[in-house]
Amino acid sequence: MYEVRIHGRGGQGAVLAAELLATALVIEGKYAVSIPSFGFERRGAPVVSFMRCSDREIRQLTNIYTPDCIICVDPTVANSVDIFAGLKPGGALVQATSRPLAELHLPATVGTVGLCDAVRIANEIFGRLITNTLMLGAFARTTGMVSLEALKQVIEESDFRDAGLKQNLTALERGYTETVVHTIERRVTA
Amino acid sequence: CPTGALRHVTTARIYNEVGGWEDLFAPGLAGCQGCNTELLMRHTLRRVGPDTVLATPPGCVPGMGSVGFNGTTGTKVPVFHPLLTNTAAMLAGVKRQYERVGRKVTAMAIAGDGGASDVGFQSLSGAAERGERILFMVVDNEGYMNTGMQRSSCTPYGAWTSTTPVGAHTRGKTQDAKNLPLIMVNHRCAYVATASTAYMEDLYAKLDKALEASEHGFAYLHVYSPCTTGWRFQSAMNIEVARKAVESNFVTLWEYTPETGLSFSRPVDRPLPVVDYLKAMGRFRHLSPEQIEHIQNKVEENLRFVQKIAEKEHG
Amino acid sequence: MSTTTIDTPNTDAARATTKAMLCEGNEAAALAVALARPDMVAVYPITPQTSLVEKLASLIAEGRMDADIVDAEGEHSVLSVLQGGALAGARTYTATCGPGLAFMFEPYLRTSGMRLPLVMTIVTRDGITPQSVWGGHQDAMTVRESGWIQMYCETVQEVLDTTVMAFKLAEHHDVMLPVNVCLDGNYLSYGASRIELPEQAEVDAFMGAKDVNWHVALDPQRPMAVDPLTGGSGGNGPETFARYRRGQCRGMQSALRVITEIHEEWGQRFGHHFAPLVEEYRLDDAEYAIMTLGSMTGAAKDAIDEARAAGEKVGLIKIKTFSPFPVAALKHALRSVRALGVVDRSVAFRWNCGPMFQETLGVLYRLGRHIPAQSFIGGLAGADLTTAIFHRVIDETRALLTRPASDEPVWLNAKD
Amino acid sequence: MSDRHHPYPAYHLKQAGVPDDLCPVATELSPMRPGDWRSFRPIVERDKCVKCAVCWLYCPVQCVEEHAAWFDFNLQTCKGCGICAQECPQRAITMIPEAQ
Repeated sequence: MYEVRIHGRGGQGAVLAAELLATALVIEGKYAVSIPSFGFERRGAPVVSFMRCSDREIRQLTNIYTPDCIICVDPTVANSVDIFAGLKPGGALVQATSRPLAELHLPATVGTVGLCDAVRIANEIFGRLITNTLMLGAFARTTGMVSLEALKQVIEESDFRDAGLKQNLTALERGYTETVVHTIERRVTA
Repeated sequence: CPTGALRHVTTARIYNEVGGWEDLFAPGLAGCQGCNTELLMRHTLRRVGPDTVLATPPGCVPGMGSVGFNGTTGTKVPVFHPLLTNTAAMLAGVKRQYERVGRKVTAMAIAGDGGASDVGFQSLSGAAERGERILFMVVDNEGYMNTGMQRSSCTPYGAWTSTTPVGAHTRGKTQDAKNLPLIMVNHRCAYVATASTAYMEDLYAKLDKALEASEHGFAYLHVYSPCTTGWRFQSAMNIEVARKAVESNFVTLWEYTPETGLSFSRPVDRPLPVVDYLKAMGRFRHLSPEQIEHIQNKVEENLRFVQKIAEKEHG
Repeated sequence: MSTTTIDTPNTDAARATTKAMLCEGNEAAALAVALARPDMVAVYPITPQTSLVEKLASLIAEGRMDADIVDAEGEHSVLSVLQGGALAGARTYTATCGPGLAFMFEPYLRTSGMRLPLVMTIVTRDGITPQSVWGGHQDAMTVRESGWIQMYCETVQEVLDTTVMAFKLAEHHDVMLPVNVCLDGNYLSYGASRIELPEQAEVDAFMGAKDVNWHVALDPQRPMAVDPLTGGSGGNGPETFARYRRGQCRGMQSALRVITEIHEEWGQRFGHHFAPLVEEYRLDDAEYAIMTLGSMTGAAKDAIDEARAAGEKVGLIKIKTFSPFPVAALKHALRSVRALGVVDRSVAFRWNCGPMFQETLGVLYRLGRHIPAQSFIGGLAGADLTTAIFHRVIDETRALLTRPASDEPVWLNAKD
Repeated sequence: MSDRHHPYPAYHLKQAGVPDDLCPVATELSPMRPGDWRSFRPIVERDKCVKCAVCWLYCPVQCVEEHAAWFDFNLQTCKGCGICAQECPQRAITMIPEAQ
């Protein structure tokens, strides 16, 4: 079982990202479940969604409290939400940010970090702050849990149309190629 | 009497045309002696014919046995009790399915004013807004007469009912009646008309138009139907009471289509004072001169209101 | 959502072909409805059902489903339109929840009495007050004495398969009753899982001929009075009324057999096997058991597996069919357990416990077994019933092997 | 519109095999005859009747029967309301006490 929690803000597509990711994993022959959080997802308000995958059937239809990976599609939502809550030791963070690793305050549980300047790229591609498909590319690059090809297939076969489809494919690709992955040496406990 | 002679010719013509068609209700229905609603039902269904599904929501219409009791029926066409609240919706479902399979069936309601203007109003309004192809007839006896004369929103100002009694503090209903047919005009139904059993040739003409309109949109007929039991008058006087209502403009007869607008079908040149109508029944016996004046004013206000719509449509 | 499909290898030659896809519970219900080919659907949107009826509307708009869709002005009319449609021969469907279900209660009561084979999804929702738009079984439980069949689903796949089966069940001549497929608001309605979608032609073969209004019709070619007044204080009225009521009860009891037959046929055709009435999970040598309903069951099964791995002799009983209550199947499941914990996602106000717990007490009496049983109430208003919570349920149920149960329910998501 | 007026088809539930414990339905017409409700009954003066059909038009139970030269009433169903007598333009109908 591999569990992912996605943080973002209403309007950035965090819930859709969980479904797209789950679909890509189903294409790859895995079992996958995505669960949105059930609040009032107003534009700009913090939003969370969940995705778990496995090689065998998944029975739990619950939220995720101890994720293996956190995808944060917004650079500032961490100011108001504890995005690291319950992260498994050695877990991964895939973060939309323009800042270098050294400027981030990361808890000891984080083992791998993928950083992607998603806001800047999204502005270049969409002219708007749509970071979800970008960050799926970043997730694929950081964790290797899903192939870029499967994600592409999902986007091609989903409801995106024409220009939107092309933009999202570009976003996925650039998210993948423009993400910088760091491995953090596990701090030795005394 | 010239008007009387004219009427004989008209009634004989109606009789010659439709008298041979079958009365589609059972010979015995348990309507009160002299029940205007029973009269209306029998004429109406005979006109509309056997390719009809009839809905009769709770009230006098099924109360007199049109849907039957304990394993017998009172009607020769398919008939059912909808809920008081859902007549128009249920009929819409019937009609839509027959349209889907390409069968021409008339979906018709004969509903009381309470079930249409009060608790059934939402489904009526919804079906009219959606343009469901049904023929919806409201029998307006101005209250819940089947259950013992309680007030409805169609009960007129001043009327005694069992829930608007006459006592030291109140003297009958303290609000004016809701004008349901005008509300239906504002739904821009395919056809809306008011009618009275005292003017049967007018009613028959409107039934024909409503029937035709119900094939392409929502058709609404509002028929004033005096209640001998609840309004407190001798059963023999029923048609006379209905006639006086029209002659005093207490009830106005008109029809509306979106294409032709609203027009009066039986304008009254020299209306009787409304008190002549009020005196014909016991439910208004207690009225004070002020209350009678209120009703007279309301009659004139209602008339002006409808006249303005009619003038606008034709102006 | 994406409708990506992948052909899955057909492992069983006799089994129908299916396509795998990721699908939300609401979407699965809509796809199932399309497979069942209703003539008429009537809709009014309400959280958390809305995405279901939106999906239906889009399937019809895209020409992928041939049905008349009625956008009624409220749930009361939704069900009323469908009653009219059914009386004219239409196969009909709708979905609602919570306040919508409350609003349609009047025609809801009537649907079962007229023996109209409607299918309606309840995307369960808690509330109405405290005001809530989140999941919980209180709405469906509140109407459990209304003569409808109610089946609760555990997974998205079960939502899809049960929804198709519900149409065949409702129209079975021995049943002729409306069916609620209950699907948990939030976790199941919006949760997306991998499912396998059956082929239309093979669903058509399963469904057979449509037969909706053979017993009651509003049809000028078969004129009859529908639902004349029945009863009174004398004559044949009261006994006539009692005959119809008894007929309704017999239809409910027949449903237990028919539900089982239909689930078996479905399993043979499509390879998806679901317990039709009561699922017994790892019960064989269980000393004690927990009972679940709906989407909470997955997490509970994981907890049972972990407890088993730790040496605990614990099993799980899942109720699928809640109405009619599967007394015989539950008697079988309870035959040897010595302590029981029942987890409800709603309350039975009068008994200060969960409704499923209350019903189960009656079964234990019929079984002649007086074992300690504890009511647990959790998952209200969207609260998450996690594996960790089920470990608590397992622990507290095990404790009943050595001490009596409390008359008070255990509130799982509440702070004391 | 007269094409609407064909005989309605008879339908028998038992012959159709509809069980009598499903939905309450009925095809047998109510045998009720409210003629015994009357306190007064209408008497037609045949030579006054001009067959104008006003009595038929306004009779709530539609119990008016046409004869060669006059209209009369089916007393099995006439409830004795007196509308016919009140409305008859020829004053050809009189209500007399049922006891007579």
